[in-house]
Amino acid sequence: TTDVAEYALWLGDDALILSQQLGWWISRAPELEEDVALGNIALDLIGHARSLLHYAGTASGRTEDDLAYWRTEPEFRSAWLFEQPNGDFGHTIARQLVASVYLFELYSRLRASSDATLAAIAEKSLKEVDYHRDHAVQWILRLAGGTDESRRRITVALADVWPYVDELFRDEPLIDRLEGVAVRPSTLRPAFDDVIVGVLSEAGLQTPAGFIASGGGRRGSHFTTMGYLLAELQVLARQHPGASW
Amino acid sequence: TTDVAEYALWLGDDALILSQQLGWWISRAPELEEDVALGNIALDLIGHARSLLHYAGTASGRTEDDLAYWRTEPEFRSAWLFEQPNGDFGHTIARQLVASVYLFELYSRLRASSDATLAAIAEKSLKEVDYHRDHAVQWILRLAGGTDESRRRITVALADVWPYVDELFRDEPLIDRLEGVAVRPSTLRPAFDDVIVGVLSEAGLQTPAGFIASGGGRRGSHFTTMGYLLAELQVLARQHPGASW
Amino acid sequence: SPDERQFDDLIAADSRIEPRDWMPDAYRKTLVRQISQHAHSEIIGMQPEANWITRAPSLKRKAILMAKVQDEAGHGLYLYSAAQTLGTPRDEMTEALIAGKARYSSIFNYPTPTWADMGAIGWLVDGAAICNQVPLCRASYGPYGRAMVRICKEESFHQRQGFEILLELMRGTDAQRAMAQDAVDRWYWPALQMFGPPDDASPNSAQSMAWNIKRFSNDELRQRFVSMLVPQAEVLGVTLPDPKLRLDEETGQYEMSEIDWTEFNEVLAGRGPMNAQRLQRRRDAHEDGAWVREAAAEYARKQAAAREVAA
Amino acid sequence: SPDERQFDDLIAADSRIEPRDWMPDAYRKTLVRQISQHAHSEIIGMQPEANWITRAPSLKRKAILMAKVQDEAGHGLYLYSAAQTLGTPRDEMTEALIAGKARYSSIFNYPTPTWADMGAIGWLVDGAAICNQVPLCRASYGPYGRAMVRICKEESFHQRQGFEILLELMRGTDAQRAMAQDAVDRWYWPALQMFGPPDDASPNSAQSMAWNIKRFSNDELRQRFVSMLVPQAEVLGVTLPDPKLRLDEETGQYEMSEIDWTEFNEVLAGRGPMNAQRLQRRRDAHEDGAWVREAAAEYARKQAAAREVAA
Repeated sequence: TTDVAEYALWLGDDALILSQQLGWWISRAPELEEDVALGNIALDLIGHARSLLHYAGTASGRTEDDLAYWRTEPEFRSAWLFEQPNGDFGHTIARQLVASVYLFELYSRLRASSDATLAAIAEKSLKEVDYHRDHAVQWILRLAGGTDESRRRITVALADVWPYVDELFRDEPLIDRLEGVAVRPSTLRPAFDDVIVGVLSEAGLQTPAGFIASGGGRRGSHFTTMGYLLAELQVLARQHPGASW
Repeated sequence: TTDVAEYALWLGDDALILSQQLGWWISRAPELEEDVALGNIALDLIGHARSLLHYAGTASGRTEDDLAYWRTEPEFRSAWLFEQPNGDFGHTIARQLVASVYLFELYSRLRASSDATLAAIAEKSLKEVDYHRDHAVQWILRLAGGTDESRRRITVALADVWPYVDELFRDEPLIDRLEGVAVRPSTLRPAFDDVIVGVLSEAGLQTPAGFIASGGGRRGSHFTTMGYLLAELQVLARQHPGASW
Repeated sequence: SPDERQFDDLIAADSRIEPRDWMPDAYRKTLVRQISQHAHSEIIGMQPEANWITRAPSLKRKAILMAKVQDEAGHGLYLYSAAQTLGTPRDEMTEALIAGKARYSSIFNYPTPTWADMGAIGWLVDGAAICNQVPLCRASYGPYGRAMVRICKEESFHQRQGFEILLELMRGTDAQRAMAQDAVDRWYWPALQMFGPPDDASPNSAQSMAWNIKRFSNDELRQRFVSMLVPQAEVLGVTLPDPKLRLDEETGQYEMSEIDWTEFNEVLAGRGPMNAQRLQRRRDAHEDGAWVREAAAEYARKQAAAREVAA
Repeated sequence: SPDERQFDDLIAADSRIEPRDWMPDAYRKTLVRQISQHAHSEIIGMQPEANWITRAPSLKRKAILMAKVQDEAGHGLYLYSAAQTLGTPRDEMTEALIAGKARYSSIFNYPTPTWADMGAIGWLVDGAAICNQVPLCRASYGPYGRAMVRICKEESFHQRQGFEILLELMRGTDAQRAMAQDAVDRWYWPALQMFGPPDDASPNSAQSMAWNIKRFSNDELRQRFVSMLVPQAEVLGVTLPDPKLRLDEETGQYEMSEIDWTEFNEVLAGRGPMNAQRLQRRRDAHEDGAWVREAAAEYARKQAAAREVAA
C-alpha cells in the first residue's frame, strides 16, 4: 500500500543519507582500520537503503535509483539526525551512537512486522546494526576515557547531536495507519534511553540535555545540510537524464 | 568571432569560479570587516564574469546564465589556480595574491586590445582588481609579520598555491590566433614576478619553489574541486530546466 | 540633578542625545541591549541567506544576494559602533553572542530550505524590519538614529529585491509558484511575530516610548505592516495564510487570526529549528578566525613600535 | 656463512623465506622498499576513486565503489603488516609517506574528472597491477607472497567491475560513450608505464629476479598486458589510443608506438597534476586524526594498567 511504501521510504532515506555521509570518510579516516570500519558500515547501510527503497518504489513503479536520484529535497523523508554533518570524528561517532542504538531497537521490533518484506529486511539488517552499535560504543568509551582533548571533543559532539534525538521517537499520523506493520517510534524510547544511559555512564559522561530541534524530516522539511548533500549525490545522474549506469 | 568568444570565456570562467569561492566566505570570515571586504571582491568578480560571459555568449546566442549553469565540467575554461579550495583564510589570501597580481597585469595590457569590448571590460575591471591586489598584499604583510602561527600558515598556504601559478602564463595556440586582441600570457610573467618578489621580500618570505602542476583548464581538464563546485553552483538551475529567475 | 534635567529637556524637545551627554543608567542599558541585539540579528541574519549564495539560480540573483548579505555585515558594523559609543566594547558583545548569552531576532532561527525563502525573507522579514526600524531613525540617541537612517535606506532595497524574487517565481513554472507560496506560508506568521507581543503584554514598551527610543506600539506597527502587505500580495498573486484576514472598513484596521505564540516562545527559548546551528556557525567562524585576528593585532603593535623607534 | 648458504638454498629451491630466517641486508632492504611502496600506492590510490563515492550515479555503483576503495585500505593494511615483519614499524612508513620521502605509484597522481575514470582505472590500472602482481604471489618472501595472493583475488574483481562500468557506458548515450573513450585515452599510456622502463634501462630488475622477488621483465609484463587488453577493447568498442598497435603474427608480440617517458618522469619527479593534492589529503587525514589515535592509545594504556591492578 501507499502507506507501507511511505514507511519504507522513511527508513530507506535514513539509511541512504547516513551511508552517503559515512562514505565520505573512506580515504579520510584517522587510521586505516577506520577507513575499513566506517566503509563497512556505509556499505551495510546502503544495502539496507537499497532494499527499503526498492520496496518503497514497488507501490509506484519506481526503482531505487528513481527514488534516490530524482526526488527533490521536500520529497525526502530522512530525520534530521541522519542529516547532521560529519564534523570531526567525534561528531561522526556521536551520530553513530544515536543512529545505531535507535536502529537496533527499531529493527529488533520490526522483525515482528505483519509485513513480511519489512520483517525480512529488519531480520537481515539487525546483525549488521548490532556491529555498528558495538563500533560506536567502543569509540565512545575510548574517546571519553582517552585524553583530555578527546573527552572534550566527544562531550561537545554529543551535545551538538542531541537536539536531533527527539525527532526519531515522534509518532507521526502515518504510524496510526500502520498498526502491526510499523513500529511505533515512541515505544522505542525507553529501550533507547536505557542503552544510552548505560553507555554514557560507563564512559563517565552526562546525557546531554537542553534544546530539542523541531525536526520535520518525515514531512519533507530538512536540515540545512540536505540541499548540498543532495546536490552532490544526484549531480551526475541528473546531468544525464535517462542514462543507465 | 569564435576565437574571441573562446578567449572571453577563459577570462570569464576565471572570474566566475573565483567569485563563487569567495562568496562562501560571506558570513564565515575571521572578522566582520572581512565579510565585507571578501564580499566586495566576490561582487566585483561576478561583475567581470557577467560582462565577459555575456560577451562570450553573443557569438553563439547563449546568455551568461546558459554559460554559467548549463555547461559541464569539460566545457569550462578556468585555470586551476582559481579552482584551488578556499582552505583556511591564509590559503584564500595566497590565492588572492596570485590572482589579483595576475589579473592586474592582464587587464592593464588588455585595455589596449583591438577588441573594443574586451578593452572596455578591462578598463572598468582594472580599478577594482587594483583594490583586490592591495587587499591581498596588506594581508600577506600582516600574516607574515604577525604571530609565529600566522607566519607558519601563510608560508604553507603560499607553498600550496604556487604549483598553480605556472599555468596562468602559458601561451595556448588560441593566443596565436588572437594577435592584438588577446594578451600573450607569457609576456605578463616578468611583471608578475617583479610584484610578487617585491611583496614577498617586504614580508620576509621566500618565493615558493618546486613542483609545477600540469593544469589544463584552458583545454577543459580541471582540478578535483571543480566537479563539486559546479554541482553546487548549478544544482537549482538544473532542477528547473527552462525556468527563469 | 542638572544633568538629569538637561537630559529630560532634550527628550522633551525630541532632540538627540549624544555620547558625551549625561544619560540615566537605565537609558544607557536599554540602548545597549537593544542596539547590540539588533547588531547580533544582522550578523546571525546573514546565515539563512548565505545558505543560497553558492546555489543562486542566476548570476544576477547571485550578485544581488551577495550584496545583500554583505550589507548585513555592514549594518552589524554600524550598530556595533553605535553600541560602542555607549561604552560597551565590540569584543564583549561578540563574546556574549557566541556564548549564547545575548539575544538576536528569533526569526533567524528558521531554516531556508528553498530559493523562494530568499524572496520571502526580503519581502516579509525585511518588510517587517523596516516597519520596526523607520521610526528608529528618529530614536533619541544620536549614533543609533543615524545608523538607522543608513540601514533603512538599504533595507528598503532589500525588501524590493525580495518582492522581485517572488514576482519572478509567481510568473514562472508551477514548481516555482508552489515554491513561492510555500515560503510565504512559512514566513508570514513569524514575520508578524517580529513586532513582539500584543501591547497589553509588552511590559518594556512604555518606558522606551517615553524615552523616544520607540515611537509606535507593537500592535500599531503590526497593523501598518499588514496594510502594506495586502496590496502587494495581490500583485504577487500569493495568498497570505490567514483565512480571517480582512479590512474593517469602519476602523480602517485589519482583523486577523490570533497569533499562536507557543511556537514563537519555543524558538525564543532556544528550541527553534536552527538555534544551535546558527550559534555554532558563528562560533566556528570566530574560532577559526582567531589566528587571523591575533596576527593583525600583533602586526599593528609591531608597526606602531617601529614607528615609535623611527620617530 | 651457513646462514647465507641456507638462504641461497631456499632461493634456489624456490622456497619461501620467512621472517625468522636469516636474509641478506640488501634483500631485506629491497623488500621493505617494494612492499612499503606498494602499501603506500594502495593508500594513495584510494583518493582518485574516493573522489566519486559521493557522486556515483546509481546506488549499486556506489556500493561497488565503496567496497572497492575500502578493499584498497585493506590491501594497505596487509602490506604494511608484511613490511613490519621485516622490522620496519608502520608509523615509520606512514611518516615517510606524509613527509613526501616515500614513493608510491605515479599512476595515482593523475586526476579523475569523470565517472568513466572509475571504469578506466579498474580496467587499465587494476589490469596492469594484476599483471605485475600475479607473479608476486610466488615472491620468495613468505608474508609478501601470501598478502599478494589475497590481494590478487580482490584485484581481479576490481578489474572486472571496471570493465563493466565501461561496458555500460559504451552501451549508453553518446555522452556516455564519449566519456568512456576519453577516459581510456587518458589512462592507456600511464597504465603501460606502470610496468616501468624498458628492460634495457631497468637497473634493479636483475637482482630482484635472481632473488625470486620479480619473475618477469618489464617488457614481458607489458606485452602480456596489451595482449589481454586488445580483445577486451574490441568487446567494449573502445579504441586504444595507439595507431601503431598491431600483432606481429610471426613473433606473437604486439608492436606499439614508443612510450613517451618525458611526462612519466615529470610525474615521477613530483610534477604531476595531482602530486601535491594527494600528499596533502593524506597529511590532512593523518593530522586531523591525531587526537583520535592518541585517545585510543591512551585508553588502551589505562585499560592495561587497570587490568594489572586487578590482577
